[in-house]
Amino acid sequence: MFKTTADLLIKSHPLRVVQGRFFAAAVAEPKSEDRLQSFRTFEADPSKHNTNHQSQFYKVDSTDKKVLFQYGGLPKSFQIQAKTFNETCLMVRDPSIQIINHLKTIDYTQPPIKFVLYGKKGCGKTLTLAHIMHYAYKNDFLIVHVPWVGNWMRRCKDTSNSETKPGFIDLNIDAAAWLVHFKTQNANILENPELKTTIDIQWNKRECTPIGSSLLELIDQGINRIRFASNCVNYLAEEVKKLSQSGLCRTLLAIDGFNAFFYPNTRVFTEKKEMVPPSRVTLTEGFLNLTKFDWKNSVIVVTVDEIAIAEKDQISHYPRYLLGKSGFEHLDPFLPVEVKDYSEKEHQSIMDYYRERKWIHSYPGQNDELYFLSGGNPFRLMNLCNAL
Amino acid sequence: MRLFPPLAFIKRSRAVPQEPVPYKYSVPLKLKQGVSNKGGKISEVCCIHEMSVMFSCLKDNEFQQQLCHKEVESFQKCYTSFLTDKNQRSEREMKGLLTPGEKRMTSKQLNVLLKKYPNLE
Amino acid sequence: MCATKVLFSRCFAVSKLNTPILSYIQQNSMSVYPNYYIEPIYRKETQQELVKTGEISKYSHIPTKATLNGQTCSDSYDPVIALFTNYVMRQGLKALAREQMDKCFENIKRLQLEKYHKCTTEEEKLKIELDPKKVFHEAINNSKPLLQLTGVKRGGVRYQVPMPITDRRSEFIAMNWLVDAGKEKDRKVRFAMQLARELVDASNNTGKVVKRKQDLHRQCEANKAFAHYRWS
Amino acid sequence: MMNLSRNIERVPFRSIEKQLVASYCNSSPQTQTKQEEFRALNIRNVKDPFQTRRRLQKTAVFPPRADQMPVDQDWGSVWPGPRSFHPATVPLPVRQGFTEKGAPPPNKFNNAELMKIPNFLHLTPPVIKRQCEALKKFCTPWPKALDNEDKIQKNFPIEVISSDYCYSSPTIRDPMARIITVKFKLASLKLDDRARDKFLRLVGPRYNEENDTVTIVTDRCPLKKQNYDYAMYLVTALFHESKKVEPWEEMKSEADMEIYCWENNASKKNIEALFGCKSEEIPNAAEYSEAVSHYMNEGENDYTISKYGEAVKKLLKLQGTN
Repeated sequence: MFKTTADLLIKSHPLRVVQGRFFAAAVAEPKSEDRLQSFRTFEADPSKHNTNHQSQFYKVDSTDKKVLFQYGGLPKSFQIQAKTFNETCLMVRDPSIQIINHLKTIDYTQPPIKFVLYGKKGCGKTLTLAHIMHYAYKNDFLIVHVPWVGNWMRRCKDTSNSETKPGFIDLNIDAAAWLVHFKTQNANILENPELKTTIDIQWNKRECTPIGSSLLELIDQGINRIRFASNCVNYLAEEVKKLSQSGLCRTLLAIDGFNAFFYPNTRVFTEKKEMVPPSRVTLTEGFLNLTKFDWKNSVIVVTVDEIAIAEKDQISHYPRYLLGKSGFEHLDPFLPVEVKDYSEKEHQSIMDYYRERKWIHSYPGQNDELYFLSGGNPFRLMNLCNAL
Repeated sequence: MRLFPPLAFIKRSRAVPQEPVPYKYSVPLKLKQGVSNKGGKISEVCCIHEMSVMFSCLKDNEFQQQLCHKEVESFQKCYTSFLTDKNQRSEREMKGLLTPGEKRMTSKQLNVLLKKYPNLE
Repeated sequence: MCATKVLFSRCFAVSKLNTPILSYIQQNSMSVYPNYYIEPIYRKETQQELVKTGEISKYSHIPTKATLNGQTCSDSYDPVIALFTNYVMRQGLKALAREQMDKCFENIKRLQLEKYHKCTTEEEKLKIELDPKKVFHEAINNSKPLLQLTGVKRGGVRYQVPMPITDRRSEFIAMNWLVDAGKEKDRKVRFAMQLARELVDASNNTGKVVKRKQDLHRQCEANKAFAHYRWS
Repeated sequence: MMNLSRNIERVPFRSIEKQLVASYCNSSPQTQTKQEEFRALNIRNVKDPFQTRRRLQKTAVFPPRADQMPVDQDWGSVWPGPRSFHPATVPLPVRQGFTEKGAPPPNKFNNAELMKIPNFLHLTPPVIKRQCEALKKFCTPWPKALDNEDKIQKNFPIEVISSDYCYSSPTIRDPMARIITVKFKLASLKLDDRARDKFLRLVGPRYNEENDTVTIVTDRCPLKKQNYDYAMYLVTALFHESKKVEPWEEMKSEADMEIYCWENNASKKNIEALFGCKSEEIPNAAEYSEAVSHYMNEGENDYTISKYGEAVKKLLKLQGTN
């Protein structure tokens, strides 16, 4: 269930420590106390982050982390790092500040605005999304978060034929796991008694969720009766839409690896071993429904990622290629936000952070050498620093 | 045979050697001015005393090496000095330099010595 | 007669001219380089030293072998670790060996940092060595044996004779023991992880390898009576 | 016995040899008078070892004709027709051919290089002038109104090119003479976009984009006239066929489009649905449509994508944070 964008990288691109012949200039490094301020910010509330905090680290509260990312949402390698460092710190970077600023200013009575995060492999799209989610959590958004769509389309737990829709495939265990994830993320908001279902849902002859029962009941129904989990997700999506429309809650839809919904090849198979396109997976329907324009009081942030699709097609990291024609038309007009490689300042900052956490031991010219070797790519830098 | 009886006569006369067979020298009958290259090896036994001292210390301390720092060091020092000594000596021997007072000499050294004081012709 | 003399001398002159070409053809058994190529000097310190002493001019026109891709002037380079990587390597898979070593160092750091964060007092924290390279060197140092047992045949009986060994040899044995210890593991545990544990243990003077060293010393002690049976 | 007899025979010969050698040695002071001649040792006693070879009598070669040519001769009658190069006839110091660096090229005599290349020595300016004068009486004057290229282009849009061949051979029909080349500007047909597209698909590679010219070459028929008629037929057929709209042409869907056209794509429908009004009424929609078309047609790169982002920001009235 873990979201593993960056982890998949290890398989797809086995990174080797490139030990080239080059001459690193010795740079006199300032003392760590002077720089402590420059790479760390004590502003733990993401809603107060602005461009002044750029390329600084802030600590995510452990309770927040537990609520938001207990069932996925952070790359596995990042989780390991966080465990080793004994704290979870995120860097305040340009794309997340941009989006958070937009979130502060946009008119929520209008249809939702779609932000698409894109960037090369291992650039930090997922962590940017995590930062935005943290902001949303702090500002009492209802968070509809899919940790990694690739987990459904490329390594689903089980498949079964849908009972309600002929020809469709249910991923019930995955759906139930997602419901649990949704429930933990929004535990506070779901306690609000005003969040009620608007239609009668007849599961089968005996079981039904009557109109006016709370959302929690609907979710619990999905979790307890795993057979209905996929349908439950779709109903939940519809309900969330209606509730936001009526102004009872403000919703952030965050989907990581959104392009997997539009990539024609999946690893979901029917009983006859035929491949199922994503459009025939029940879960797809609910989330594509959520990414339409026909509701309001909400905002949509999705990431498109090369790793969500098969390795042979990982050619470009741009959204039009990854989404395909249908995906692009589904999202259009959206606001593309690029997550770039580290700038020099960000690189300096993360190197200081690593040193402060006693993760690497410095030698003269280390920063320049590593910036050169990693090419500014955060994931590659992390791998390079592992051995130092 | 009938045609040339004189030839048969000649053959018979050749069967008897007329003068004594000359001696063939495989080597000249005098002493060489050198010796052949056969090496006598130097004994490898060394540092027996230091080793036994170290062993007794190690045994006393349950083989905790760091407690017998001094003994270990002296043993290693002995061995390294032995090795350097050996190397130096073999180097001298290879070059054929003579060490005054040395009783065991290599073939090379002996050759040098013999060249200086050759056998009488 | 005179003409032949002239002819000979000419031939000689020609062969004299050809000597560099001939020596180019001479090669070191399997090496791609002719034997007059010298090893590259890739460390900055040595280069600077040569510049200081002025010996650099000597090297300026000598053909030099290309640097291997594992050799770098970066400060992260450590010749002992490079040597150890070569001992870890099997079937020439250098890239794999290097990857394993990198992972091993990562694991050492994680193990040590975990301990570090568990400590409550500053003094305890100071005791923990966080630099994986220092841990590695300490581990090698602690697992170096002092002696070695060699079989010597005397009167038809084979005796195990304790022999003093050189530093290089003892370093080799220590490294080999560490690699062996890394391989001696459960099927599910990765080599890098096991090696990291062994290195940390050895640096604390505990663990399999240090025990193996002590066992060897014990055996040597038991056989010390044969010590004078060496060669000759 | 045999051996013995042979030995006996040999003896007198040996003595003769000895005598010869002796006589040679003794005779040397006598022959001192002929000092220039090199005396060779003649052991076998051959009478005349050195035979002088008889010399070949060379036929006399006349000097080249070019040397005696007067300066004011009529070159046209010396070299009246096409002919390969002849060094004795051409009074020019021409040189041709490759040599090693520094050396001058070989001269005209015995020069195969000069004979290989075609020459135009029969087409000197005075000769051409003379021939033109002779041909003049067969020509009509050029129309005065057609004094520049534009007028020619406008009044005679179709250019027909063919070749006639005239030389002395048993037949006057050269197979190359039947080829007809027709050239015209596509713009002169005044086609609309759809018809132009169809026309281009029909002519295929015969259209040159750079100068907007269609070139049709016909050489199927045996006669020039037939080929000309066929070319004219082709031009007519192409024109009318491209004007015609077939029923299957209406089935052309968006997937068949070569270029992305925002007007008939989902993007337009999307924003119309989003704003609930026609696309013309939405502010900044024009810029947005342009950005989308650019993005789709030029391919994805950092520039087009940022342009698209800017356009979306304006369309959705988002405040720029940068």
